[in-house]
Amino acid sequence: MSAASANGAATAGEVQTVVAARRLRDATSVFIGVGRPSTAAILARMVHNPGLVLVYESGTIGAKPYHVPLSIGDGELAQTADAIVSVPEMFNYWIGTGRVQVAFLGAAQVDRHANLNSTVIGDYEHPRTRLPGAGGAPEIAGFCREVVVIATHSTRTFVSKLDFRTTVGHGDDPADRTRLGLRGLGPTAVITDLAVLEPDPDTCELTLTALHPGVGVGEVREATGWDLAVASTVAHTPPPTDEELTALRELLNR
Amino acid sequence: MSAASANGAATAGEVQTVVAARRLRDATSVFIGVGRPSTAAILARMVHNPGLVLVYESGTIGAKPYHVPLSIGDGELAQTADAIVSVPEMFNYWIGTGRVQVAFLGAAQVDRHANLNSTVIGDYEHPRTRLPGAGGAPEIAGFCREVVVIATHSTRTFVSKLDFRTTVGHGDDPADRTRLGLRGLGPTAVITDLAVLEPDPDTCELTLTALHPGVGVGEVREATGWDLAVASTVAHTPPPTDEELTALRELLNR
Amino acid sequence: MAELTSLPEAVAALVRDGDAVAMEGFTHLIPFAAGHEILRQGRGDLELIRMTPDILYDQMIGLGAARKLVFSYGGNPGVGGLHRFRDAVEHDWPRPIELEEHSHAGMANRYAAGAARMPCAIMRGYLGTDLAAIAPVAPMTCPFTGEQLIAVPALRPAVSVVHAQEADRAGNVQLWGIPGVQKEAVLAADRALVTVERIVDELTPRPGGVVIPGWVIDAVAEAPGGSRPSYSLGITDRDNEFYRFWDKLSRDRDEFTAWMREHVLDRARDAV
Amino acid sequence: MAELTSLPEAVAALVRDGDAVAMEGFTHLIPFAAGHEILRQGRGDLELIRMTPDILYDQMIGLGAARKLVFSYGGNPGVGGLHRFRDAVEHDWPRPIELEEHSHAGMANRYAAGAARMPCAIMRGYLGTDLAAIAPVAPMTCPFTGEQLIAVPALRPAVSVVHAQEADRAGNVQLWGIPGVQKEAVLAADRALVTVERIVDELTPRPGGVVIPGWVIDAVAEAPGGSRPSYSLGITDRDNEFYRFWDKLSRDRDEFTAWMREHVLDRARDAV
Repeated sequence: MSAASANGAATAGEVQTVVAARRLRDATSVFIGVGRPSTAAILARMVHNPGLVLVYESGTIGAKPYHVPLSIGDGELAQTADAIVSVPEMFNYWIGTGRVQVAFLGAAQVDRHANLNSTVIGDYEHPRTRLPGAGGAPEIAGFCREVVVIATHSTRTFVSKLDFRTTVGHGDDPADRTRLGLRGLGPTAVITDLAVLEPDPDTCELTLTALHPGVGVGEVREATGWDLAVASTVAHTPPPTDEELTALRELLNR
Repeated sequence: MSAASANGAATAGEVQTVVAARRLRDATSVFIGVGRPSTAAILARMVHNPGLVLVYESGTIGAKPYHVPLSIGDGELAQTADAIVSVPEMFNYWIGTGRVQVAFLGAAQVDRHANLNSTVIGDYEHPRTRLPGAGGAPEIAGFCREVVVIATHSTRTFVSKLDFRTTVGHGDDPADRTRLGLRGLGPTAVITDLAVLEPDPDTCELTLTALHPGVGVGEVREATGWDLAVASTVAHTPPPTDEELTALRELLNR
Repeated sequence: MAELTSLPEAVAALVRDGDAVAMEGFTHLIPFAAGHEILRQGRGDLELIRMTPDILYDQMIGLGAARKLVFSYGGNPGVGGLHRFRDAVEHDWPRPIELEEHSHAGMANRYAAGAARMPCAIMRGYLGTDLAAIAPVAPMTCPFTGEQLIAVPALRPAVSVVHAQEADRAGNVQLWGIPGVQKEAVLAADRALVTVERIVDELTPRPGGVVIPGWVIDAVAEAPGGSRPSYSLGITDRDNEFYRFWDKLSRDRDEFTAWMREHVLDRARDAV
Repeated sequence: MAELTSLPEAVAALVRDGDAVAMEGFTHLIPFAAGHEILRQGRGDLELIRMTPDILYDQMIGLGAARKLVFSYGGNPGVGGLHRFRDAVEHDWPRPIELEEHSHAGMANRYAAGAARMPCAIMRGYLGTDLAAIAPVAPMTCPFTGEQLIAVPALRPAVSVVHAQEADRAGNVQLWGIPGVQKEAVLAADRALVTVERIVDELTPRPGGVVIPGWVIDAVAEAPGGSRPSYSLGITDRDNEFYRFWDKLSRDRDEFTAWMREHVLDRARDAV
């Protein structure tokens, strides 16, 4: 792999998207919302895994969008899907059963056990900022076979304590998911614009395992609202290849 | 109305079918299985109520069969239906909700409170005759707005005690349906080839309320396996009209 | 049997002050024209039910028509937050709003239970989240396996409103594309109003077509373009630019109010 | 991802002695060819699951392939009883058969629970009937209203077999017409086999089409005419005469056995 060059250096956001897309190289199916997760999944279909099945909570299974959709219900998703199902069927027969292998989720706050908040900043009754709310996240994170969290790295997002726990990642300890009846593996990675964090196999605490090009350990720890653990060996994310970056930019320009 | 003549006198079975069809004159929707109930409902659409919605448990809503179907899943039902739904949807969204106004049901045994047996004759573990079983009957009788039972009048069918209670009609007393959470009115009539029986408003015990042409009270009581109550005034079923009988015979010859 | 009528007549007949109103359409087929007619007729004190409030409920909340919101995702899909919804929750403007919030799976199961006239549905979820403390859910144990499950109460709107591509003259409705929870919303409600792009002599069965028989609908009203800026697959396109425009416009109370007056309230009906 | 293979190979790979096997198709699309192949391969001791056993299970029971039957209506639709089923229950011929019987609503909800990987479903029903005493159901109380409901355990077949009109080369399946519980049966099972009338290059979406993605199916096998004497809407017609013929033939054990030998067991595959 040669680093991208033709179209200028990759931005941090581009690196994040490219890293997320690589995660889908061997996946059979991925559940995605809109924004960067959707971009990454479409990119994965373009460069790594043309057979990847995209599942959106609007009910489209096997959508093959040419454009990055603005909403999860854009017409192109319906028109290119292998099957379209109702929302009750989507959650009961598809999400809740673990049929979908990887789910990409975003959040406004992420804690050290990869639990997520997308409900409020501040007190629930009198919030400083009212966020959109749960959507499909709790059951997606509970039951898809594994979850990859996509978030922008800052102390605003990576907090020591969530203002509201919308979605269980690994709960309070490694036994929590089993105790709560959650069936998937839970979050296996958090991909940010700076780095990759993965849960420690024993404690499920998020640990820095890979740095994106040009990023140092100190920068990541400073952007994290708790004392971030660092793996004994920290990998270096291979920079986006020409092919990846060209495809990504082409996709976003469509 | 003039009595039928052109094609010969009506048989007892024809009278039964015609009487059942009349019962649907003002109905908006009817749930039917195959056999005489289906014939009666199609006849009702031909002569009384062209807008009548036929619902079959196979999932066809608003079927408009030209022929009497042999099975509830015949292709003609699917091809002429307004909507086709899955079996879970049929029972959960349509039958269980009381959306269907009248249900026609048959049975191998009927007791004095219009409870039905379609499971076994004899002991359940070692039956003399194994019958097909419940099918949709228990929930159809429980939740359609009213039930009309269609059965051949004999002491084999009209028994003082069911060998197996497959389907609750009025249970053991008038409070039973409410106690069991059943929401429709339950059986409002039993139409036989001899007569019409209706539940007494106070006791829910089936009572002879109408005699078909040429049938006497004694004949009906003899064909009933318990001491059948007789209404203070017993009506006389108006004989099939030319129109009814001609339409019925045409339908069966298609 | 569904009555074919005008949208103003249908709203006047079916939607009352204080009603629990569900207006569904999952990104696709959102019944904007009907919502705007409800606003024009001055209906208020509503309990608004919708999985994804979207711009339509942002508009209704911003004009003070809602006393309560039952929902699972209050964002502007792909764009950001809903500023009128936020302003109501954060600053009680133009009036305080009560929230009842769930996950999508919870809402979907609640509608399905309502469509089945069951009192509740069972599912897995909520456990371990703070949603479990604020949403009206209850634990339930599987009698066969002992597994702890969650029960969610059925949704039974007084009136549900959905938009579809077409209806025939008997009021049978067909929609296609993303079906969302529209059938469930119609079947869960006491009264149902469907707006359609067009009335046709006969429905032609379509791939992906969901048919709702006219005899479970109270009124069908023609409203061409009635889902804009959402869309009706095959007939209109989603106006993604409007969703972005709304993010800017709706930040300001006065600009919002002026826009709603000019484009919704002071018109006899929605411009198409 | 579904493998496209021959029916004998698919049955050999997916159906094992002793399995709980669901072969669904509600009057329409009954997978006769697959059932016959299971008989030809001598699979036995099966727990056969099907809402309406129909002639197919009458044949399998009559040849002694089933140790247990899970069902809700064991009749020959529109004709009468199933004589091999009756003979097994009434006279233990050719072997005793264990019964687990439900109502249609119960079976449908059990499949839906299985498709959702829930341990049970809740419904209204069974109360007041003798079914409640013989079927594995349990009372459940709604935590919101106090209403007494019934829980039915999920159905989780080891293998489900259904027939459909067509599949593409990736194993995506499309069926249309009466959909029954086939999608639920496939999604509830550990392994799934679908036979189809034809393999096509690309599925063309159809009115009423139900698509089951290939990635939840294990094997797809071409079996033209594979639902006869049931039917595949638009391709074959229901052979009502055969259903009437079966009523006569199947009354006699020897005639039944001879017929099965000649028309099923001694053939390499079903005649079409």
